[in-house]
Amino acid sequence: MEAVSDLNVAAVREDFPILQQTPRGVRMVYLDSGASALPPHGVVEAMSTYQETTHANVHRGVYATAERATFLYEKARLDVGTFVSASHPADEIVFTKNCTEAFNLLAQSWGEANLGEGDVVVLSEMEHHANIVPWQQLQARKGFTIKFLGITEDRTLDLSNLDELLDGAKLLSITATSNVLGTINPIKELSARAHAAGALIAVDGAQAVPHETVDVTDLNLDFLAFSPHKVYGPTGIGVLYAKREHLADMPPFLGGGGMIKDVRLDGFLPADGPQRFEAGTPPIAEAVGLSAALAYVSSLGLDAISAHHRRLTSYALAAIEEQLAGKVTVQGPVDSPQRAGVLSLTVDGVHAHDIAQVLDTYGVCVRPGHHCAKPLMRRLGVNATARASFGIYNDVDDIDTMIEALHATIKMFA
Amino acid sequence: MEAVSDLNVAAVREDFPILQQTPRGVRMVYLDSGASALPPHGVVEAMSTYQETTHANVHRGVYATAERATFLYEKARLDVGTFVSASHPADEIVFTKNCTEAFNLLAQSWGEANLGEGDVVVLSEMEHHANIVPWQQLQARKGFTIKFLGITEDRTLDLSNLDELLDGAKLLSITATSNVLGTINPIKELSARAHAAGALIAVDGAQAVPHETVDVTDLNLDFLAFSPHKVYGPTGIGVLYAKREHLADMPPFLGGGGMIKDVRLDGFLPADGPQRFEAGTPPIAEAVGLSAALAYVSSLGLDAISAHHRRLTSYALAAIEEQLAGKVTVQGPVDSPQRAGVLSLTVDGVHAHDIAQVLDTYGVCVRPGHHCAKPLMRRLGVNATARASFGIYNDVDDIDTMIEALHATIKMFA
Amino acid sequence: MADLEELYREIILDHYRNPRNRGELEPPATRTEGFNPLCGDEIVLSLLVEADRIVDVKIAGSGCSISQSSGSLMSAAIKGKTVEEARALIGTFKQMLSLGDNDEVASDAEPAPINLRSLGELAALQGVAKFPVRIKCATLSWNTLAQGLDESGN
Amino acid sequence: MADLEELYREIILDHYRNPRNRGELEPPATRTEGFNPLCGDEIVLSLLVEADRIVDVKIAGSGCSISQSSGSLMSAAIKGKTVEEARALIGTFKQMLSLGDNDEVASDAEPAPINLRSLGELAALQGVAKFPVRIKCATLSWNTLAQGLDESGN
Ligand SMILES: Cc1ncc(COP(=O)(O)O)c(C=O)c1O
Ligand SMILES: Cc1ncc(COP(=O)(O)O)c(C=O)c1O
Repeated sequence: MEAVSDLNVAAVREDFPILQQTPRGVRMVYLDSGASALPPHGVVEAMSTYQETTHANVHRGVYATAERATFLYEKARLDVGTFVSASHPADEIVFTKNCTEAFNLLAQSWGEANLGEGDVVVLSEMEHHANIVPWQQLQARKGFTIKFLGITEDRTLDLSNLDELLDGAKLLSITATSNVLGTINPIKELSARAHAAGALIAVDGAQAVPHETVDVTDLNLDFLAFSPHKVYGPTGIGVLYAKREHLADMPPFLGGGGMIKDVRLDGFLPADGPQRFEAGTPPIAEAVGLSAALAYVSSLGLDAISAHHRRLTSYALAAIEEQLAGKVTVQGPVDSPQRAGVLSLTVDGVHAHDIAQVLDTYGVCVRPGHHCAKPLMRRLGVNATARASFGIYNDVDDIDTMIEALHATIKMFA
Repeated sequence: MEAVSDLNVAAVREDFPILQQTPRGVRMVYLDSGASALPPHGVVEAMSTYQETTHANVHRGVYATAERATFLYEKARLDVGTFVSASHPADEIVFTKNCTEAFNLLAQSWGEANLGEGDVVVLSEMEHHANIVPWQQLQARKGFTIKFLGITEDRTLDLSNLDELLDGAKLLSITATSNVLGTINPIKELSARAHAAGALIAVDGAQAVPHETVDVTDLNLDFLAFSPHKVYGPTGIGVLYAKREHLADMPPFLGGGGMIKDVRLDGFLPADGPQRFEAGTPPIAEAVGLSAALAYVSSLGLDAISAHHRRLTSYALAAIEEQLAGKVTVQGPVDSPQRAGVLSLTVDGVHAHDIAQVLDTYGVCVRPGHHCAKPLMRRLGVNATARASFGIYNDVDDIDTMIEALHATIKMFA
Repeated sequence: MADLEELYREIILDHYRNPRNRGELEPPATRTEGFNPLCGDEIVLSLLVEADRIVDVKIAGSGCSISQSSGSLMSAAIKGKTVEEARALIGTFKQMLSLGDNDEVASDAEPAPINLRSLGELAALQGVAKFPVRIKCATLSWNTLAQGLDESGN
Repeated sequence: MADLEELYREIILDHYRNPRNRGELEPPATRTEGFNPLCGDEIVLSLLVEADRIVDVKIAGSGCSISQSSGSLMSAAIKGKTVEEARALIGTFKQMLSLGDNDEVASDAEPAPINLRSLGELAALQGVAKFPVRIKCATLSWNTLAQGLDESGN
């Protein structure tokens, strides 16, 4: 096991009043950060302070609070751009409503303009529905081909036919980290190989951004999507990073106020830059909360966070191996350092839903289901898994409780 | 003037800590509720309490907080449905990111399925861009015809050729209240006439819902869109009401998790009901805030709110007529009871931007610009207006201050 | 934990471990698929209706103990029943879970007294009512049944 | 109110009330439109460039005192200047408003000293820097100029 991580979990837990809740009469063990992370007090406070001192609509007012709201909203854009190391942070970040909308924007704008009969988009079998369905919807209209990178027996990406799949492809759109398997994909290599083949690369950073440094410049990404609510930020906002040169060429997505230069009865002229893709009143308080969340995560340090998640993951994998071998299966790489803090568990003869139900009585919050990755579930030959995913507030006690509850589950259904 | 309204404005103001702010060193006179209303403390608190005690992703967890978050999210749907008197409140409300997205959903889903070459959609010249651009975007792909109801010299809807325009139309999509003119359109009559002509009716309720009772059943509306942040609720969420029978036939809009029944590598099967249109993690904290906002508005009573707005509007119109006649023009009906608390002002020789700038130094927050209604601005022959719009926290002092500041503006630029 | 034992009654675990009427029927039996999109549970219901009577029924699919035992219990309960009786049973079952016909949570109005005896073993699923998230698991097979009866023109 | 008087200097109000070089030029002059989508301000800039020199310029459009006076002041400043001089002026003007070339707010680094004298009457617009929302009004005509010079191949 590694040395004690830099993260002072006891201190971190103080920032999360919600962890003091005991809805089941016992300590709450929140192992569902992969679905949505809890927001720290600082994020909640930033939003409520904004709402109680500053709120105004952005971009169109000259009065003091409107000016300040606009400043905070645009500052959030800069903060996000800086967080992912965009070269032009003010010009390359579009705010959407969630990570899913970011993929829809990508498909319906970039895809609409660039994909047609004979074109190829490469996805992988471990994608979240957010990075599958929008392409299938567009495909129905434009008739390009979608190809899927497979996965190997050890639950990593099967790269053996990558070059073949990329041959003639226009886009590789792929997750950095599987939300089911915890597999961390070699994005830098994939980016280089996609570009070498003449394709662009879009990355689903929903699970990666909360866990490790994602540097779009170093990785040379064309697009990156992620979800603030998984990075200890609020719901109601999502992020699409797109290289400035791509954004400049992309046609509008949703239409309405704020995304236009001019509207006449017979047509409209779209605005430039990220604005073109932000129709209507944007998520202003949410952008303020996102700024606070990224500042919080940066203050803890992503390296310390990664190390902490790795430590928890190793501890959990070892405990399962020691105490539950043959009974509990971990669906994902079990002895790879390239592994995020996501553990999908299955128990022979016990459905994930039932596992989660029993765990709940121990205060353990895990998520049962297909995790919006039905193609992957079919590939794994399972109907559902019970997924534990770690956050900065988890410690080994949490894992011990989960293991205890798994024992009880097995006993009950044996 | 009418009798003192039922609204105890002094008490209401206590609920809005933001009104205690003095960014310009003077009392803040917030006259921009038409752009975004201020959120009362109760809304801010409902959201922060949710975030600090309950937050979890919805629909997929069995543990206590996930169950509670799901309950609160679905309760918000019911609350909204009940607020607009939907017949099937649980099945007819879709949460979007703002009012604008609601229109995009309508165009890209209902419109995609129902409009083609030879079809007609009727809008009006007083529409917000949110109810113009999405139709123009779809038109570019599907080639139907968009026709516009005009406006009369007294700034109401020109109904003289309504039947002609509706002849053969599939949809009348129209605002209940103009966000520039304050004109209240005769929606019940329009609904009846649209249906008589075999068309459906979609209503932009962004400005109406905060001001008066909108009863979709009584009005027999097929679709209604509005913006929670204009009803004293949060940003990051919007509402589309659609009759259940229409929703059932509408194809999906955005694709991703949560909106599917099944996904395979070669296609997907969409979910039923409102879920079909809610891809990805929804605005959960925002839905909680919206519930609180609607409860707050209901507790004050929409009749009292309407009466209050009418009183303020009459007072302001009278003051302008008395003190500023010939200098300040009100762009909108000036002596109609069918008039909402929205006053678009122009001053000869002084641009709206400059009016707003001077007013700001008096603490008066009004919005200069085209208000996302460029076609209407062209029709009015103005480039921009300075718009004052009233909310529940405004009183006659606010209007007196605005009048004083208008005098100063004229003096400065005379 | 008391609630948990109410949820996972012995009868339920038994039907989960040893599902009755497992499998599919050949045509002319009708085949109806039901999904619970949230948790991925699937039910495939084969119904053979002759002269307004369910003469045979089989259930396939996969899912949690609640959805699978509910399907198994249902299959045992409806086999041999008339279509009308089966439809009535759907109503009674949902009433037991405090649901209206469209699965909306029934109003606060005093619930109509239901004859638990008429439900037989199905009454074992009553504990599910305390677990709102699991109600959809319990009703999956019943909604599939209603759909199957509709589709087969019954 | 002190700030307000700095914003609305007498020169600005004068150019707003009596705009110089108002109107449009016929071809071969180039015509470039600029919008400020947020407030609806519009600028139509006509440029007649001969032998790398702006021999004539006219400005039409409508907007606030800042955007219109900025356009008027600009037209007076660039008329007769070489294209290169005009481009340099765009940079200096933006520098005065603490903007970089792409209108991003300039970094915290010590701003390069600018020669306000070289700006002449344009220096009257310096007060705008204190009103972030109005900066776009002041730069509209200048961005349109940059675009016009680009489009006319200069
Ligand atoms: C009449 C009208 N429709 C639509 C909208 C758009 O609302 P939102 O910006 O919340 O999408 C507005 C508000 O700007 C409006 O006033
Ligand atoms: C890998 C991955 N991609 C996309 C998403 C979608 O994110 P959201 O629901 O915020 O749109 C998720 C989260 O569910 C995810 O884990």
